[in-house]
Amino acid sequence: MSEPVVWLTIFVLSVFVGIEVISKVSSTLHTPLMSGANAIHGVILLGAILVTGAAESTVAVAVGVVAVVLATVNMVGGFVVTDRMLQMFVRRPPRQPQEPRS
Amino acid sequence: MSEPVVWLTIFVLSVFVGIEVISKVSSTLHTPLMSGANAIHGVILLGAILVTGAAESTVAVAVGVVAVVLATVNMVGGFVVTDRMLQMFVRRPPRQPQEPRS
Amino acid sequence: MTPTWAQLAYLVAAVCFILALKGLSSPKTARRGNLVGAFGAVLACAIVFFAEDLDNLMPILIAIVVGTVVGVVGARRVQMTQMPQLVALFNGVGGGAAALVALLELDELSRFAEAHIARFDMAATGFTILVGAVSFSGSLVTFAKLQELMTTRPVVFPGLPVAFGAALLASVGLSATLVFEPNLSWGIVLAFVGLALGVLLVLPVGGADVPIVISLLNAFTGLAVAAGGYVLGNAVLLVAGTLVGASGTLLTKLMATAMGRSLFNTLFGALKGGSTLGAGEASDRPVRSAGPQDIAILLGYANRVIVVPGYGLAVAQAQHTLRELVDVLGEKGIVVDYAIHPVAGRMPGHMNVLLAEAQVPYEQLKEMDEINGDFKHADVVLVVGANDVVNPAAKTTPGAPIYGMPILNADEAGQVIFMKRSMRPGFAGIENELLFDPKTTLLFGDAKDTMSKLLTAVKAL
Amino acid sequence: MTPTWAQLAYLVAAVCFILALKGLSSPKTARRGNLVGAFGAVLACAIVFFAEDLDNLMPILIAIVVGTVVGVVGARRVQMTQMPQLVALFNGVGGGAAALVALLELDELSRFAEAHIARFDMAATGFTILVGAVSFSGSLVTFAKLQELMTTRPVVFPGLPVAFGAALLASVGLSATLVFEPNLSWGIVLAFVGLALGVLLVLPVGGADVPIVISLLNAFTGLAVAAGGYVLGNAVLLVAGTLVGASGTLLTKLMATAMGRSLFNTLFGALKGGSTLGAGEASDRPVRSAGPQDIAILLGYANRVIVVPGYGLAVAQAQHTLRELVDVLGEKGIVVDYAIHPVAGRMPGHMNVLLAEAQVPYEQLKEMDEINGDFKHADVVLVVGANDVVNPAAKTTPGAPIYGMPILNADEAGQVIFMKRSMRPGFAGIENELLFDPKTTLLFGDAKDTMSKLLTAVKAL
Ligand SMILES: NC(=O)c1ccc[n+]([C@@H]2O[C@H](COP(=O)([O-])OP(=O)(O)OC[C@H]3O[C@@H](n4cnc5c(N)ncnc54)[C@H](OP(=O)(O)O)[C@@H]3O)[C@@H](O)[C@H]2O)c1
Ligand SMILES: NC(=O)c1ccc[n+]([C@@H]2O[C@H](COP(=O)([O-])OP(=O)(O)OC[C@H]3O[C@@H](n4cnc5c(N)ncnc54)[C@H](OP(=O)(O)O)[C@@H]3O)[C@@H](O)[C@H]2O)c1
Repeated sequence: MSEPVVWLTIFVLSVFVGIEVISKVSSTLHTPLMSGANAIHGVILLGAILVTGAAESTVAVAVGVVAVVLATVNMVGGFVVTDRMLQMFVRRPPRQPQEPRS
Repeated sequence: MSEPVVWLTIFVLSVFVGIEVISKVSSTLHTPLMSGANAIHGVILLGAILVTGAAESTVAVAVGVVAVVLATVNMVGGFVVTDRMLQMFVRRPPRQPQEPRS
Repeated sequence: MTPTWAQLAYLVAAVCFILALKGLSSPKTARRGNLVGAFGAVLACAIVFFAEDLDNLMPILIAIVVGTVVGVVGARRVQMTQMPQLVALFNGVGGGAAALVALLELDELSRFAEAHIARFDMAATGFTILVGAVSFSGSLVTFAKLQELMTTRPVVFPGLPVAFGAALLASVGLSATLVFEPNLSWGIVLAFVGLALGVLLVLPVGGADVPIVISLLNAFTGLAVAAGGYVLGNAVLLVAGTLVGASGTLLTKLMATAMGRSLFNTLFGALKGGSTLGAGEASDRPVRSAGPQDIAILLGYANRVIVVPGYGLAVAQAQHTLRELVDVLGEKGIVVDYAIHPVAGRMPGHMNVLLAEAQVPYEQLKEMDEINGDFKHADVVLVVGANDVVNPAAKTTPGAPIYGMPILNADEAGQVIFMKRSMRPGFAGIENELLFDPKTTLLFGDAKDTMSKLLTAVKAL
Repeated sequence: MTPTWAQLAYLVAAVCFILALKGLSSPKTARRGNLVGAFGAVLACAIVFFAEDLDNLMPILIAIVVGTVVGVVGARRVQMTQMPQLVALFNGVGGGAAALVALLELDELSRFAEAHIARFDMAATGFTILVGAVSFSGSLVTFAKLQELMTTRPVVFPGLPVAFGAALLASVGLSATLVFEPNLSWGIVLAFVGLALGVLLVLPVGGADVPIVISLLNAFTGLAVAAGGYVLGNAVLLVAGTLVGASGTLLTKLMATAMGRSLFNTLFGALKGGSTLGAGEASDRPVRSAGPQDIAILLGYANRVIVVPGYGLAVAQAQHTLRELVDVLGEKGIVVDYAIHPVAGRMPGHMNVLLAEAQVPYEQLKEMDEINGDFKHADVVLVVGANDVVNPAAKTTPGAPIYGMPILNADEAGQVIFMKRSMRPGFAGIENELLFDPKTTLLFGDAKDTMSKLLTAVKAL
C-alpha cells in the first residue's frame, strides 16, 4: 500500500474505534471522559519533542520549548485532574455523622 | 513506518473494531450475525482470484479454480442465506387466521 | 503495485464490512447491514479485475459463475431448520479456499523468490494453510453431525487426546520447518495435518454444542483470511479477516455464555468424561400424563394460552402443525402467544426464524422479557419440545449447570403441559422439577405426531 | 527512520489509549483506564528520547519539568467547582502546542525540501495550525467565561456573523495558498486567523452551554494532533489524535442530547436571536414562600427527606453547608438522600464530584433511576438551586425545550421546598409549574446564605 493510503486506513479504523469504544458511556462519566480524552491528546508532547530536537535556529528552539511546556501541561495536568475527579466517584466507606450519640 | 508494523497496526485496530462493534448484540441476532460474518470472510475470493490470475502451471490454475469456486460459494451463499434469515425477523403485517368467521 | 484508486476502493470495501457488522448487531439495521456487507464484497472483487493484471480470466470467471449458482441455489433451497449446517458448510468452503490460496502462494514464493522470502511471510502462509484446513475439515464434521450423517453424540475414543496432541505438535513443527525451508511439499503435509486436527477437534463435541463450534471455526476462517491478506499484501483481506476473527471470537464467547456453557467445556468436556450434557437418564418419579383428548379440553376452555417452543419442536419439525393449532385456538377466541427464549432451538435466535418461516404472525412472537410478566395470568402454558428454558432450577438451585440463566416463568401459570417423548432431561442434562409439579400434565410422543393428534382433537371440540 | 522496536512500542502506547477510553466509559474501570492512558503517554514520550536523534536535550528536559510542575500544581490546587475551566485550559494549551509544532514543521519543510513536499502534507500542516489555533483561543475564551473574567451571557455584536464568515473564508484561502506555496509567513497568518476564528466561535455561546463547547474544542484538538501525527509521520499521534477527535465528537453529541440541546443551537442559537436559553423572565403569579424557621420545622419533623442539588448549589458553593445540614438531620433520625440528576450542575456528572468533595457519603448519593421510585414516599423534597431537573414540563408539555428529558419525580413528594434567589427560570428558560404547586414552599435567597440560616434554625429546633 502506498504511504498516504496506509495513514488513511489507520485513520479510518481509529475513527471507528474511537466512536465504538465510548458509545455506551453513562452521562455521569461525561466529564471525566472528556477530561481523560483531553489528557490523551497531550501526547502531542511527543511531536513537540521531535520538532524541538530537530530545531536549529534559536527562535525555533524557543518556540519548541514553549510547545513542550504547553503540551506537558496538557498531558500531565490532564491525567492528574482526571484522576482527582475519578477518586471522587470511588465508593468509600460511609462517613460517620459527627458524634451521633452526643 | 516499516511494512510489518503497518500491517500489525491495522490488524490491532481491526481487532478493536471487530470486538467493539458487536459487543452490544442481542442473543436473538447471534445466528444471523455469525452467518453474516461468515459471508464477509468469503472475500478470500479476492485472494483466490489474485493467485489464480498469477498461476502458470495447469495444476496451479486448476487448484486456483477450485479455490475460486469455494470462495464464491462462501461469499454469495453466505450473504443470500443471511438475507433470507433476516427477512424472517422483519415485522410483517399480521396474518389473518383462515376465515375467522366460519 | 496496486494503483492508488484501487487501494482507496479496497478501503471503502473494508469500511463496508465494518458497517455490515455494526448493522447486523441491531435488529432494525440487520438486513441493511448484510446488504452493505454484500456490496463491499462485490466491490472488492470487482476492483481486482480492473486493478491487477490477471491471466486465466476465463477459468476464473467460469468458476465464479459456478460458485454463484451453487451458493444461491444452496442458500435459497435450504430449509430453515437446516440453516445451521448450511452456515457450517459455507464456513468450511471459505476455510478451504483460504488454505488453497495460501498453498498456491507458497508455491509461487518458494519457486521464484527463495532468497527474499521474509520469515514472517512464511509464518503467515503456514498459519493460513493450517487454520484454513482446520476450519474446512472441522466444519465438514459439524455439517455431518447436524445433518445427522453421523451420530450427534460426542465421539470419543481412547487414543483421541493423544492423537490430538500429536497433530498439534506436528502442525507446530511443520510450521516452523516451513519458515526456514519454504517448500510446497511441507505445505501440503501441513494442510493434511490441519485436516486431521479439525476432525479431531470437532468429534468430541455434542450435537447441541455444535453452534458454538461453528462460530469458533468461523472466527478461525476469519483469522486465516487475515493472514492470507498479509501474505498477499492486500489490506481488505487483512481487515475483513481480522474483523471476522475478532468479532467471531467474542461472538463465540457470548453464545456460550447465553447457553450457560464455557467454551473450554464445550470443546473438551467430553474428553474429561464426566458431564456429557444431554446424557442424563430418565427419572422414574411419578408424573401425570394424559392423552391428546384431555389436553385438547384443557386448551379449548382456556382464555389465555402461552406456547413455549424449544429444541424438540425444531427437531420434530412440528412448527407448521403448531401454527395451525394456534390459529384454531385463536378462532375460538383464545388469546395465544409464543414465548421465545433467546437460546431456544438449535442456534441462538433460531426459534424466531423457524416460527417466522411457518408464517407465525410477528405479533404473536414475544421476547422473554416482554412476556415473562404474563405467565401468571395464563391459564395454560404449552411447552413443546422445550425443557431447560423453563426449568426453575435456573433460579432455585445454585450449582445447577443452568443456574443463573434467565428462564421463562412457565411455573407461574395455572396449568403446564409438556409435549416430549420421554422423561429424559434436556440439553443441560438435569432434571426439571416442573415436570413433577402437580399442575403439570405430560403429553408423551414425538412432537410432530402428538401435535397433529392434538390439532385433530381441538378441532373436534 | 524510527527503529522497529520503537514503532512497536508506539503501537503499544496507542493500544493503551484505546484501553484508556474504553476504561473511562464505565464507572468501575474509569480510574484504571485513566492510569493506563497515562502509562501510554509516558511510554510514548520516553521512547522518543531513545529512538530518535535529538538536539537541544537540555531545553527540552527543562521544559518538560516546568510543564509537569505547572500541570500537577494546577490539577491538584484547583477546586472541584473550577474543574470545567481547568479542563478547558488544559485543552487550549494542547491545541496551542499542536499549532506550534505544525508551524515549526512548516518552517523545516519549507526551508529544506521545497521541491519534495507533498501537497497532502502541506494540507495537513495547515489543518493542524488552523485547528490548533482555534482550539487554543476558543478554550481561553471558555476559560474566561467560566472563571467569570468576562460575562457568561452570550456575546453577540452586529458584525459578528460577517466577521466569522470572513475569518472562515480567509482560513480556507490561506490553507489553499499554503498547499501550493509552503511558506512560514502564510502559516503564521493562518495561525492568527485561527485565533480570531476561535474567539468568534465561542463568544456567542452562553455560560451553561460552555461544557458542550469545551468538549467540541477537545475533539478539535484531537484532530489537530492527528493531522500533526501525519505530518511528522508518527503513528501514535495519528491514532491518539483520531481517537480523541472521533470519541470527542460523539461525546459532544451525547452531552448535548443529555442536556436536551442540539449542537447547532448551542453554537449559533444566540446569533439567530430568539431562544437564548436562561434569559427567561420572572413570572409574577402568586407563590408560597417562607423563612428559614418555617422550613426548618418542615424538615425537622419529616421522616424521609430527599435533597435535589442543582446548578445553583454549585454556583453558590453551598455544598459544604448542605452536607452539614444533612448530617444534622441524620442525627435526628431522619433518612436523607441526595437525588443526583445526570446533568445537574455545570457539567455532566459534576454534581457527583461536587458532593463527593464535600465529603458526602457515597451511600447517600442516589442516581436518578435508583431514587425516582422513592419520591412518593418522601415527606419533604429539598430542591437546592435546581429547577429544570425537577420540571414536570419534561413529561407533560410536548414542545417544551426539555420535553422528553428524564427528570427527578420531585412532584410526587408530600412537600417540596425550593431554595433559589428569585422566580427566574433555569437554564432551559421555561417556567416550572412545580413552583406554583400548592404543596411547594419557596425559600428565597442565595443558596449559601439561606442554607446556613436554615442550618442554624434546624440546629436550634
Ligand atoms: N439455541 C441455541 O443457540 C442453543 C444451542 C446449543 C445449546 N442450547 C441449549 O439448549 C437448551 C435449549 O433449551 P430448550 O428448552 O429449547 O431445549 P432442551 O432443554 O434441550 O429440551 C428439549 C426437549 O425437547 C424434547 N424433544 C426432543 N426431540 C423431540 C421430539 N422429536 N418431539 C418432542 N420432544 C422432543 C426433549 O425431551 P425428550 O427427549 O423426552 O423428547 C427435550 O426435553 C438450553 O439449555 C440451551 O442453553 C441452545
Ligand atoms: N450538568 C450539565 O452538564 C449541564 C451543562 C449545561 C447545561 N445544563 C442544563 O442545565 C440544567 C441543569 O438543571 P438544574 O436543575 O441543575 O439547573 P437549572 O434548571 O439551570 O436551575 C438552576 C437554578 O438555580 C438557581 N440559582 C442560581 N444561582 C443560585 C444561587 N446562587 N443560589 C440559589 N439558587 C441559585 C436559579 O434560580 P434563581 O436564578 O432564581 O436563583 C435556577 O432556577 C438542565 O437544563 C441542563 O440541561 C447542564
